[in-house]
Amino acid sequence: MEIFLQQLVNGLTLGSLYALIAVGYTVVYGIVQLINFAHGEVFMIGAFGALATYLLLFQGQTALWILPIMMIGAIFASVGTAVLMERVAYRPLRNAPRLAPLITAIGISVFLQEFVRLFFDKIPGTDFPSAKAKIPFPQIDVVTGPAFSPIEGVTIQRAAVFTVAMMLLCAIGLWYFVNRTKLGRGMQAVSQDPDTARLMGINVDRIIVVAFAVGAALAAIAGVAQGLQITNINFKMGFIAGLKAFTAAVLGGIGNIQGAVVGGLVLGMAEAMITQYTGMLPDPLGQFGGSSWKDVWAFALLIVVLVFRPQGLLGAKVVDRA
Amino acid sequence: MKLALPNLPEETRAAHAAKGWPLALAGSALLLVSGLLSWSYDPNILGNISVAFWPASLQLFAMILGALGLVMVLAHKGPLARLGGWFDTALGLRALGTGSVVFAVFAVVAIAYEAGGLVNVNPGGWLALVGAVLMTLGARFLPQRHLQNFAKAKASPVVEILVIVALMAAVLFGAAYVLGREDPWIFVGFLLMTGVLVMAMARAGFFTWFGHVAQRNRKVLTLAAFVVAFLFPFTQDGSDANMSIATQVIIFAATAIGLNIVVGLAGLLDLGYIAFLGSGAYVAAMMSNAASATIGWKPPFLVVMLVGATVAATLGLIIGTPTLRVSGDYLAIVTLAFGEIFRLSMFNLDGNNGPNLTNGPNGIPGIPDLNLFGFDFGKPHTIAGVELGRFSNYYFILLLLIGFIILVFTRLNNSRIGRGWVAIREDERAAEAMGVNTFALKLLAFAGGAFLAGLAGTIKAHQDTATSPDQYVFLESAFLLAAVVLGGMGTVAGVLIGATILKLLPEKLRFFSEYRLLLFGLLLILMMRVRPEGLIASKRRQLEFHEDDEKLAQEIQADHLLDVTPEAAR
Amino acid sequence: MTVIDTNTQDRPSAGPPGATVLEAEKVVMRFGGLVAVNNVDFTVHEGEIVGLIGPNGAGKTTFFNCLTGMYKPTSGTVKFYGKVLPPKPRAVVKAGMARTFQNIRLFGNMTALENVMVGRYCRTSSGAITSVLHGPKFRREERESRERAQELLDFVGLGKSSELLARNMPYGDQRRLEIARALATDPKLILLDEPTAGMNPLETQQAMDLIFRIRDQGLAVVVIEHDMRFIFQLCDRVLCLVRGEALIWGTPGEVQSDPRVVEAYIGGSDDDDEDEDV
Amino acid sequence: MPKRSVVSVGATLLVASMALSACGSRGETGATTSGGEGATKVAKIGVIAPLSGDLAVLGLGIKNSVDLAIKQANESKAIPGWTLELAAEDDQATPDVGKNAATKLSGDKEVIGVVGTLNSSVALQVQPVLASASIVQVSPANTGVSLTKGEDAASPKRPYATYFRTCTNDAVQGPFAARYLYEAGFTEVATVHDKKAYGQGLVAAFTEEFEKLGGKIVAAETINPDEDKYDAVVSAIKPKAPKAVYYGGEYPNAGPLSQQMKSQGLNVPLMGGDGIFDGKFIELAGATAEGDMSTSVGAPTDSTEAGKGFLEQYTAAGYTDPAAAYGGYSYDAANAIINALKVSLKAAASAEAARAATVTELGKVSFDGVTGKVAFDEFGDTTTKVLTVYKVVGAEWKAEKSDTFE
Repeated sequence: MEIFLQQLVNGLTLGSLYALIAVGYTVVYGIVQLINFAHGEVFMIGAFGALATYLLLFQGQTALWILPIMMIGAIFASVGTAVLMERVAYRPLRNAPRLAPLITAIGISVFLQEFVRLFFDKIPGTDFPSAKAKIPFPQIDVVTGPAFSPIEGVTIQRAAVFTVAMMLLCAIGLWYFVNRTKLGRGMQAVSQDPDTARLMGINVDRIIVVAFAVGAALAAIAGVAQGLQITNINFKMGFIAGLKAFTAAVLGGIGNIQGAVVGGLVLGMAEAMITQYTGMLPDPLGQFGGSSWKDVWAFALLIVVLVFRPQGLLGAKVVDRA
Repeated sequence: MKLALPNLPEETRAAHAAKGWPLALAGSALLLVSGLLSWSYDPNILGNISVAFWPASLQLFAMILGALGLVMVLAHKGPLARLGGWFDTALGLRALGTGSVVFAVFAVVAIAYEAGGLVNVNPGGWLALVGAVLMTLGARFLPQRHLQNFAKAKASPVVEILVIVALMAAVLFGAAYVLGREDPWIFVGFLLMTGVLVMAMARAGFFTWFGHVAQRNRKVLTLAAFVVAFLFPFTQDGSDANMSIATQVIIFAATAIGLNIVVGLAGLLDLGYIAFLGSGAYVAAMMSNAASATIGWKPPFLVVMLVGATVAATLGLIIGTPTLRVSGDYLAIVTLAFGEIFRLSMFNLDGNNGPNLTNGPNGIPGIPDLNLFGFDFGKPHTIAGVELGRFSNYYFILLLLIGFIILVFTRLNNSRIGRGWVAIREDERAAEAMGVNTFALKLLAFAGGAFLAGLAGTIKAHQDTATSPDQYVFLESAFLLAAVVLGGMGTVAGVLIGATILKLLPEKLRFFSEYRLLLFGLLLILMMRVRPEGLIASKRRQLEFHEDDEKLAQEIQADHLLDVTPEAAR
Repeated sequence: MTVIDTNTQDRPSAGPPGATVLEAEKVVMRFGGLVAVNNVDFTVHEGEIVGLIGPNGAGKTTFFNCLTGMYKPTSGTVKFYGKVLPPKPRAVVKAGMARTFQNIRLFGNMTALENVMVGRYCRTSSGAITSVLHGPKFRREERESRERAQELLDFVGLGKSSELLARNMPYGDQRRLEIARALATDPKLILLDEPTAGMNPLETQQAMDLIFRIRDQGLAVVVIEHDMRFIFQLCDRVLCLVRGEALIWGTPGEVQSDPRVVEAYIGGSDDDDEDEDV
Repeated sequence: MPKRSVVSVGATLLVASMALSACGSRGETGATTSGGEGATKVAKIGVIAPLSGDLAVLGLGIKNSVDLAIKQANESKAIPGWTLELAAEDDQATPDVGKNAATKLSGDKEVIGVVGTLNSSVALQVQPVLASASIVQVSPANTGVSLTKGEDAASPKRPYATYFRTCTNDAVQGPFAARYLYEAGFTEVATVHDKKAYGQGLVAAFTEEFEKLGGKIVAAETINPDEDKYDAVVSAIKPKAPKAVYYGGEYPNAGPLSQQMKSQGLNVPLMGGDGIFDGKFIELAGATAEGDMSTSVGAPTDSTEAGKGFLEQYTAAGYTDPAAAYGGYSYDAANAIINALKVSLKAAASAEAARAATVTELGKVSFDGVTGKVAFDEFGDTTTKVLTVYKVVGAEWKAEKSDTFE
């Protein structure tokens, strides 16, 4: 039972992280039908943005009030990157054949990883460590530090609480933004029918930028959460996380914001449970379980969902992605 | 692609037309002569360019540029005017002039950088720059020509074949020369010169004509290309270093051509293609005589090749089945996930997690060299007085392989199956309504491409002497896709060039190896922005990426017209 | 469109009707709550040209798609030479039923000849291995396909445009090319979806001649058209669909003189254009 | 498009060269001596190591140390009639690149020996290339057992006669750690490794010895080195209540693992091999790294007189990069080759002709190096088996105990 509860906690934490990133895929996809493959890198840059803010302003300090400022730094870096990539790389390709944006996205992904790897320590006026190896992430009082154990045998990391809390906060904020603000309603209109929306006087270009920015902001928060949780960051952290988050978005129904959150949580939970319980299967099946195979199972899940239920759990905007 | 200088207004050009020709002539001559003078005092840099009347490296390149300039000037007006009736020498000279300026500036910078300051540049170097500038100026004043239709240009077959042979010989000589250069400046200088030459000749229309010639003499061209490729190891003077790179280029290119079936012909995006190369390599490794090989059965290598390719093709079928239900971006993601599953499985099947097949992350090392019909690939052999090392041996067998793969590609492309693929790419529902078995054809594309990659993989395992999961990461799939996209989808020549660029340049330009991936990412983004159809695009693809470009459509139509009368075209 | 005073006398006469080619019984097609086709009966005989008319949104193309296996009817049967075909376009083509599309769907970046050769796909069978080896079967089939395709291009009057890219051809030629591509599948029945849409009177006349010539080759033809004059000149029998139901099913004369047809057309003319091609 | 970028790059370079020319002067040559001493023949010692990328610090230390040994040999005219030169190649810590580097070196007729590689995985690909050209290879850092003993641990067979190493291998390091832990009272231990040759081999050797001593392995887990989160593994180990965790792998994973263990309430020390003996480990593991342990081959370089002398000479020679973990071993490796060359080159007509003789001679080398006695057994392994246990004290590695194994 403790094991189950422990994995529930692990799954919830992991799932919250996936959910935060998955929203970025889903929002952009819902509006421009583009799989922004480089979104994982936006997440990574968020983590580095937070680190840079910390190193520039607060090196050596651990007070809690620093955290919101780090998050602002993270959001600044992520949103800047996302908006820039939309403007420079994606927008000119809006009417190009579908292969073009996808390949561009791969290019951006590689470029951003390498850019951080090569130049993080060369930013003028700073004394940052080289990003060629893992960099320790700052530890902040209250949200990091010793784990607590509400039930015997179940430990909860403080950073995990932070992650889940941020996910809930963001989900509520996002719901409010989409349903209660003018911009948010504009986004909904564009995702329903861009041409009509344009005729109604909505600036579609602006809405698309907003979609990228919203996704990036959430990814930035995920980046900070990830840094606090595993206490180090590196330039490669975006690839697998992005792929998993995409899986989550598809699982929930891509284009559907609630779907992304649900998909993230389901995927996180599934991963934790698969790790725990497939390993307990009798041999030879048990050999294919445990943490070594969990990514294989996650990807297999992705394929199965794409093939048999491409509209995801909650249904997607576009059912047949032909 | 155009050089950035704006064209002169017609009036200005007309007013100065008379000055153009002598200026261009003087420029070309100066460029030619400059190579004979000393370019620097320092004898230790850039392969000694300090001695007069003994041109080396950069000087030689300048002379070649000058010589082409001279030919073009004389073809514009003068003894070679008959040639000028066919080629647009003015456009060609403009490109050549601008390119030569870039080259001369590059040379001057190279000298200044290597020897420590511009003071070290001798008159020869400056003269080259002056010559290039004069040529550019002159060319700008030259009037453009009205050209004749190349379709009607029927040179004697002997001349045509001679041109093919000369071009191929130039390719062979150039490749051997450039691969022998250790100095990155000279290496880049040579590439620059080649680029300028190709650009100038393309602008003059040479390659349009050559295209027609190639069409008429396809067999000769193919044969010549293979003879050149076959002769290449003999130019390496027994050294295996370049052959090692060459083998990697071929394996990469062979796999990319397989991928081109899936992406270029059938229009299905595959982001996990490296897994097929990997499965071939793993099968060969597991069935080899390596100490850690995990399968006891050791059949002859030809059987191993078949088994490896069949395993790959089976995986291809499995990866292909979702195409029944998903397509487009979703299919790309499915293939990506398959690729990751392959890598992780190879990583995990080490006896700790699952049966021991692959030795996990350590891979299978110590794969012995091939031994076919008593021919030991590990030992150097001496043929015609030239010692050919281990990699040369592999080079030859890989040459056979890529020849086979090119044959399969072109023949499938020109069959009902190839037409079916293109139809699916163009409009899948219409293809189906016309009786094309779309699902079976898509499966065939996946399985066929995978089969070819699997074949390449079996040889790769022996050539590498080891396999490990980290050779088959997503980035490698991206590289393969990039080779296809960079070179041009749906064409063989394009993929060959793309593969060569992506594999050769990082090897030769080690100083930027740190920035290799950064530039790779940038290249992908820029390619999609500027020239999404690739360097050598199939005309069809070019159209797809430029839906609105009416002029291009007309050009292509004109190309297709050939002998069709205007009335028929309406 | 509302003018239906067509002279139906001087059309080339068809021979006596032959065996039944296509027989649809009580075909119903529902999309959710919407009944697009309701209880329609329909037969086509050998050597016959049958017209399908009706105002916009009447369900003509949907009915077409039911006949050609693009849709599986909700209920009712479609028999081709007495057999129910599986609802797969490929099987339908193979059995001998070919079609064109309302919005032209050519393979734009293939040449005219290649487009027609794609139509030969289902009548050839060289596999990958034969194709690579250039075996005798492959060479024979390839030669025959090429010859047949060229023959068909000549037949529809595009013999000299075989090397043009389909997307660069004039509109009328694209329509004819689509017909040639459909004919390349060696059909016994060809279904033409608005073959004269957007054509000028001269081109329409040429299209009519072409359809007669196709009929004269022994094929049965089904035509969807808006142009009444065209339909009544062309067809042996006409089915008029209104709101998914068969309004009248008879000879051009009968249909033409039925007042309900005129009424249906006037009443339905402000509907949106039906855009449910496939 | 390529052209346009060339234009802009060219323009930038032009500006740069203008700047250069201000301080440049005519005739200033960048090249080194060509000719000059006339009669001496040239033999080259190659280096294959990561000179760029993540592990460049270690690689540059190797290159510089070899360079130092070569310079000293040339100054003292150790081999009359011959001048030694350095031929360094970057392997980027990647097998494929390393293989190309080896091919390039073996094509150079003047290359007679190679120091390298850093990574065992690269060595696997480099070995056959150098062996086929009879070029002797001495690694200062490979600890993979199979490199000298072959794949089959039960019946060791040396795969390549040209391969030697100056550091000990994992078959010694693992048991050494097992004894230390057992004697220190950690009788129940969980093991974790990253499935790579190094980590897996280390844990296997550790486990065998530890169980032989009577200790108990309570859990044996693996991680995927590409991953950052180890909560699955920690969750699996924690209920078994081990007194310590022995980790086979390298510091980029070990640091976070140590940190995550402790933040999830598994407060026991982590111990590893020389792969985690790096300052970066402590940085990544954070404040909770206190008490974690590692073993490393040899005595600490700065703990012996010879070692200190080497470090002084190294600094005096003006290298900007530190000698790093493998500097001393590289210096000894280069000197081992030079010692062999003293005999093999004596009567040789060319470097290429002396390659085979050098292999034989290297097997017989025996001298006192900066890391201890340098000599090789019949497999090419070093005969010196000194190891040291280090412990994190006050966020630094402190030598705890040095000993000779068996």
